Amino acid sequence: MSHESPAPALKMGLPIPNSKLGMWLFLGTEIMFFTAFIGAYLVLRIGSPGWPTKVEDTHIVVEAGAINTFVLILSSYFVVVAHEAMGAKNFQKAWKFLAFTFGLSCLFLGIKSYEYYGKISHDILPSHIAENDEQAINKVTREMEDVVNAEMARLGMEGKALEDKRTALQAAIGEQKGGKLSQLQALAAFDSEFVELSRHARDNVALSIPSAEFESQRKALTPGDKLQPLTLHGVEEYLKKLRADKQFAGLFSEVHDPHPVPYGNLFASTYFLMTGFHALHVIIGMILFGMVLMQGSKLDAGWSDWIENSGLYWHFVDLVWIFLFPLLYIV
Amino acid sequence: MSTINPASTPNALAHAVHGEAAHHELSFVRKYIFSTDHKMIGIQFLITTLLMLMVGGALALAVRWQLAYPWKTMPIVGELLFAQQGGQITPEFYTMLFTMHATVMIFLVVIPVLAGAYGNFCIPLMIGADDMAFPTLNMLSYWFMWPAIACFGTSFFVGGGPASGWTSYPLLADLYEAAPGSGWAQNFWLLGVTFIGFSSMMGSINYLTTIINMRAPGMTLFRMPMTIWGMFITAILQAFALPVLTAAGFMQVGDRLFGTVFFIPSGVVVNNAAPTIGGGQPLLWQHLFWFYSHPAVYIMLLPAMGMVSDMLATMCRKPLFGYKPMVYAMAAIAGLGFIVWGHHMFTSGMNPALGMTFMISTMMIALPSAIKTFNWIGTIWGGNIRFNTVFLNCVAFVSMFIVGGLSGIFMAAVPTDIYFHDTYFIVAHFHYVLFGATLFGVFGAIVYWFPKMFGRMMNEKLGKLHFVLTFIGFNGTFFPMHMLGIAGMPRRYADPYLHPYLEHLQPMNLIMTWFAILMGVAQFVLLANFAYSMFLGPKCGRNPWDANSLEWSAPSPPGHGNFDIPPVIYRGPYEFSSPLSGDKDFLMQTEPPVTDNVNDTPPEPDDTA
Amino acid sequence: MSDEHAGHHNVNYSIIFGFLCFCTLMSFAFDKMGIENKIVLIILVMGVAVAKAMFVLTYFMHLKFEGNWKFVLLAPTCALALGLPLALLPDIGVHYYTQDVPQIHDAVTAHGEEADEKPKTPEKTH
Amino acid sequence: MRYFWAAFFMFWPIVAIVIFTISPAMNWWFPGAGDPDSLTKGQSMTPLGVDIDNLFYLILIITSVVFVLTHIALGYVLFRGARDEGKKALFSHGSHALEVMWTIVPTGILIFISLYQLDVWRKFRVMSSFPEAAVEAPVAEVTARQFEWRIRYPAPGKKLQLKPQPDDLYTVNDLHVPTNRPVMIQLRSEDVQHSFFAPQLRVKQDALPGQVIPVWFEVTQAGHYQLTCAELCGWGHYKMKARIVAEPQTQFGKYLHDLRNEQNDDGVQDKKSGDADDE
Ligand code: HEA
Ligand code: HEA
Ligand code: CUA
Ligand SMILES: [Cu+2]
Repeated sequence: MSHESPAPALKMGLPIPNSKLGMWLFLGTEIMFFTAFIGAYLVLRIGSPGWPTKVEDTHIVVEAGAINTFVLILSSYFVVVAHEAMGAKNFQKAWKFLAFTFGLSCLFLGIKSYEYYGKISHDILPSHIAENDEQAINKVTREMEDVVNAEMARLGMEGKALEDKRTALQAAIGEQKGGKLSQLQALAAFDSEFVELSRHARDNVALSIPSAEFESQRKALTPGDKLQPLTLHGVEEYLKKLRADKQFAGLFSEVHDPHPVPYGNLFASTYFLMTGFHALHVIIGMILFGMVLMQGSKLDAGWSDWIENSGLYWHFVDLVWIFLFPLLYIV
Repeated sequence: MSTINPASTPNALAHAVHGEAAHHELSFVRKYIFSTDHKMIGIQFLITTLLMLMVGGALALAVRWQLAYPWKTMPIVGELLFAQQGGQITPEFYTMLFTMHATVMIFLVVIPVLAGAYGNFCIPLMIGADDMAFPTLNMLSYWFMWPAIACFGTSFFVGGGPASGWTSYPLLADLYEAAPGSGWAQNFWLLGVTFIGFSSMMGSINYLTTIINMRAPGMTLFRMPMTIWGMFITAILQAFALPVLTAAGFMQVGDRLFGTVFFIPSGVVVNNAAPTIGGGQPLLWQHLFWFYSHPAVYIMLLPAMGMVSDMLATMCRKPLFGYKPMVYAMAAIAGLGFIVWGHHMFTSGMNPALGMTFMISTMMIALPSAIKTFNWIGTIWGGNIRFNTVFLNCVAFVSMFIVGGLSGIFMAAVPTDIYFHDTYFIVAHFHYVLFGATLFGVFGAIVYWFPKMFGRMMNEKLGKLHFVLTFIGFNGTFFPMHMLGIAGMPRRYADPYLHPYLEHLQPMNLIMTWFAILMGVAQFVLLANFAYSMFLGPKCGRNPWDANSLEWSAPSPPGHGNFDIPPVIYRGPYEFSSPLSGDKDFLMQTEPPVTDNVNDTPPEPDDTA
Repeated sequence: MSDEHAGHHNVNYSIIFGFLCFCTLMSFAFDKMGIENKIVLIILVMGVAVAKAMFVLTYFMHLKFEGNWKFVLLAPTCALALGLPLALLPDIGVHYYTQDVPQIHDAVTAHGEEADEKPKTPEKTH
Repeated sequence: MRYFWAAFFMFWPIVAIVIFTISPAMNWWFPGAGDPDSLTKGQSMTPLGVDIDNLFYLILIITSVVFVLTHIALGYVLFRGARDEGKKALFSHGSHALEVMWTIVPTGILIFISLYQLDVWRKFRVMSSFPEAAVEAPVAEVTARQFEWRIRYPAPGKKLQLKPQPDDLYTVNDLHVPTNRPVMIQLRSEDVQHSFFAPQLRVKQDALPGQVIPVWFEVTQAGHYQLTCAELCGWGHYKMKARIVAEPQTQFGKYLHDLRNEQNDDGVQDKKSGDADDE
């Protein structure tokens, strides 16, 4: 690509190619882009007393983050080596190193998805997280309801409303449907546990007024009712008890432990925002390198600038991660 | 896939001559639609933005209609558009009107007309390059405007239109329940802003690279015309400020679509919906938004300042007064522009100490503006003025900018801003700077560079008519807004007269509306002049204005590759009426130091190059 | 011309790489050491991160070998990148006015304080 | 024609100044208390508002002078340019002395304005300089919501609490405050952002969801004042109309008392027993 032309004596501007200058300017804009995210994260975090940091709240895996840092650094290293090889006109070597880089970025995304999977399976998603006891209890009942609903639909109970399905469930148990019977009975038992819990949760005002007052009020309202004030701890115990019950095995996989995390949603929002946009940049980098790799043996000196500039970009992606790692995983 | 070899680029001749020879006639599509030629892209931007000006103006007139005749059937369009409401503007519709008016005017008119149209057209021509550094990126930057237009267009029709003003403050903009009906419209609006952001981003990186690296031999930084300086500094502003808006936009999209809670505090009950779970803070958006949008107001001004400086010097036949101070002033405006954004938030519940800091920096930004203003007046002083359309528009620019800038001082002072914030005083201020300054500058630029764009002159009579009508209409519409503001009329009110203390202002609003209609009519003169002159205007030579800068040494319109002789620059752009220039009163930047009897026609292209 | 300048500077990239890995290990170790004092931890890990960043910038991104334009480009960027969070801090990070959000109520109740705290009065903030 | 254009640019600033001068007389000016024809027309009814007005007039004078001078200068250069038709233009690249002068003079002016106003801002917003009397006993909590103002007073003799109390008193779009003493309200928003704007009192403060923002003012004249919303809050933004009633302390006390009676009146018992049950 670089056809020779006599360098004019009066060449104005910087002694670097346009493409490189453009790339650096672009990186400048990228810095501002991530500044907005990271800056917002920092100030939001400082402004939120009790930001979740414990592993049981955030399910952050430091090891995964550290390994990923290593993976990115290694891939960055391969990029510089590849660029060096290009300079030495050793194109096959360069190709090979870039292939390593590509592989490593796949690995990075793999580890990232593993982490995401962990988050998702614990339901650490924006607006999914209960931030106080009440929301946690509500979430449990909501999830139990979903389980009941889905199970009933799966077992062939027709009808839209839960009530209809319940009637169908009772009928099915009455019909004694062979092998399904135990399943049906388990479901029915589960359902009645859910009904009790949800009624309990609905009538439960213990969380919003001082308990002494609640007691007196409740006595006045429903004398003789067996409902006791519901606490998060109570619900946890209750779930533990149910989970131990062989009968319900399997039904509980959908229900998460009630676990309020103040500012959990904001945490999840910032976490996914930053890592998500970082991952997007990784993917773009992979496309840039993929285009080089597609040249196969046709790779030649003409790609040198391309590799240098995508390399710059890649190091920037690495840089962002270098900051994200301590900020998200450690501090 | 390497890049343009930098070594070859300044050598425009090699390119131009070889290029022209080996050049095939481009197909219509490649030449006029998917063109990578910066001049064509510039013209595309210009025509698109002029059309958008009509759209934005029509929306403004609808706003004005409601303010003059609240709840009266809109003439003509009323029955067409919303017959079911008896042709009335509903409050929701009114909100959408001013939101889209501002969106169209800012994102689809002023920013693209300055950076997109004139940035593209002028930069390579004025620094002596054959094209932009990245022509394909340049083409993309134009074509990314269309998805944005499509998105903004769509947001008119899905739901009730975006309903939170161009500032899009959460939670009104963040929660579906807060503005029922605006639902997807707001999402499309955000998408549109993102697209226009990409477009500007590509443009600014391109401009920066081009200006830094592709100047012709001899074109040192301090020989660049002010237009280039304006574009350069604007591009810097854009490159650093815009990503923040894009980021904030993504955060708002996240809040709206993916359940994130950046701007949503907990426990907020909107429109009887369940309390939000939240955890975020609404003020964060305001900070991030204004971090971009304050620099953006200078993005909407600096290129016009640059162009006006050039035009004034040319029409006064006089060197620009204080070239270097002008450059430094621009840089200072840009630098300070980054640290004043908080002045939009004085009453928002921000930390008062922060408010003080922002107040002081805002006050300071008037300084470089002062330098600019006085230098313009200094430029006119003692000039041999050509009172043509270009000059008149430029003087209007200066005069209107003073008014707009001075009203800014009232708002920069926090205590008075407590009263003026979100009243029509603000509306008066920014129309004076945005329309009064920037658009008058653009009207001047249209006439000034028209010969270079199309090889024909625009009609002077029509041009002056347009100018006078617009000037009168403009002041008639917007000057009284200061009074409305002092009288305490809040902005974004569909029906201010509901409030007894504003009732008596209706006649005034009525007069303003008629002035606005006059101004609208005036724009047809511009359109007519533009269309007529494009095909029928008198042909002109290379340098119809006897100007100095490089673009006037190229043919009108310049061919592919711009220059038929490789420009070499020997002096600054403002050597008008120099004692060295002999009989003429100008010395082009390309003229070699010895200046005996050199005339305007350039030497024949040298084939040996 | 791109060909020649690529090989110019003889950096031993492996050493840089080794150093970067070492830094990563350090951050990891700091985390595992269970440092009680948050501030110390932050200073340590951010210090390591900055060091890593400098290495990537100077060597991998060749900034060591670039002309002075790097300062012109990067200095304003860094100033803005640091300035933005700093400017956000007084408003978002610190609350001048009383925050009235459930998370804070919960925290207050959890610490056994009176649930009906008074509105933050001017004296208190000062 | 050349002179015409020079005159054209001088004509409009004259019109502008004329409009500004007649504005107060035409009632295109600050809203004041009471009916528009009264003597207090256009005058703020709070000490802080008077400060703001004074600052406004100060800036108005400064900017007017700048406006007039710049336009005289502009007119002068235009007329000279029109007269010197065909003369070769002055060849000058600028003047350092002038440049320095017109940098320093505005700097001085701007620094003066900046410092001069700080005090008003401090009084209005910095909580530690709020008047003691206002802070001691906030009058009410004002909660903005789409599209009304909800007002919560503490029961007579009690202090306003952050959380609603069972004996609090409520009204909508009708805020009563005592005159001639600094009063403070706690401003909050239930949904989106709003802005508490009392034009005659020159008070404006956004209501932020999730935050409680104290606002203080002191009304010196009894009467009815406007309360509007100045931050776009949805389609009904324009109709968040409410009033502030300023009345002497005794009357204000009576108002609260009546309000309580009204609120506790279940329609069955007679008025007197309403008073009895707060023992
Ligand atoms: C091109 C666009 C543009 C420009 C150039 C400016 C320029 C300025 N603006 Fe403006 N502004 C806007 C566009 C612009 N603005 C917009 C769109 C909004 C509203 C956004 C929205 O809410 O929707 C806004 C809002 C806005 C606000 C917020 C008001 C509010 O909402 O409460 C403030 C407050 O400080 C402000 C101040 C200023 C100042 C101090 C300048 C200064 O740069 C002006 C400097 C110029 C001069 C001062 C004149 C020339 C100088 C002299 C003649 C020298 C002598 C002068 C003195 C000694 C005083 N502007
Ligand atoms: C560059 C920016 C720009 C420009 C040029 C204009 C131009 C105009 N604006 Fe602008 N305006 C804004 C930017 C701009 N505005 C912004 C940012 C806001 C704030 C929005 C918000 O609050 O969120 C605003 C708000 C705003 C309001 C306040 C609304 C409110 O708060 O309630 C008003 C009211 O009068 C108004 C009027 C006008 C008028 C009459 C024009 C005129 O100058 C327009 C003149 C042009 C024409 C009239 C076009 C001529 C063409 C035709 C007439 C053709 C008709 C075509 C067809 C029918 C197909 N604008
Ligand atoms: Cu409430 Cu506007
Ligand atoms: Cu601003």
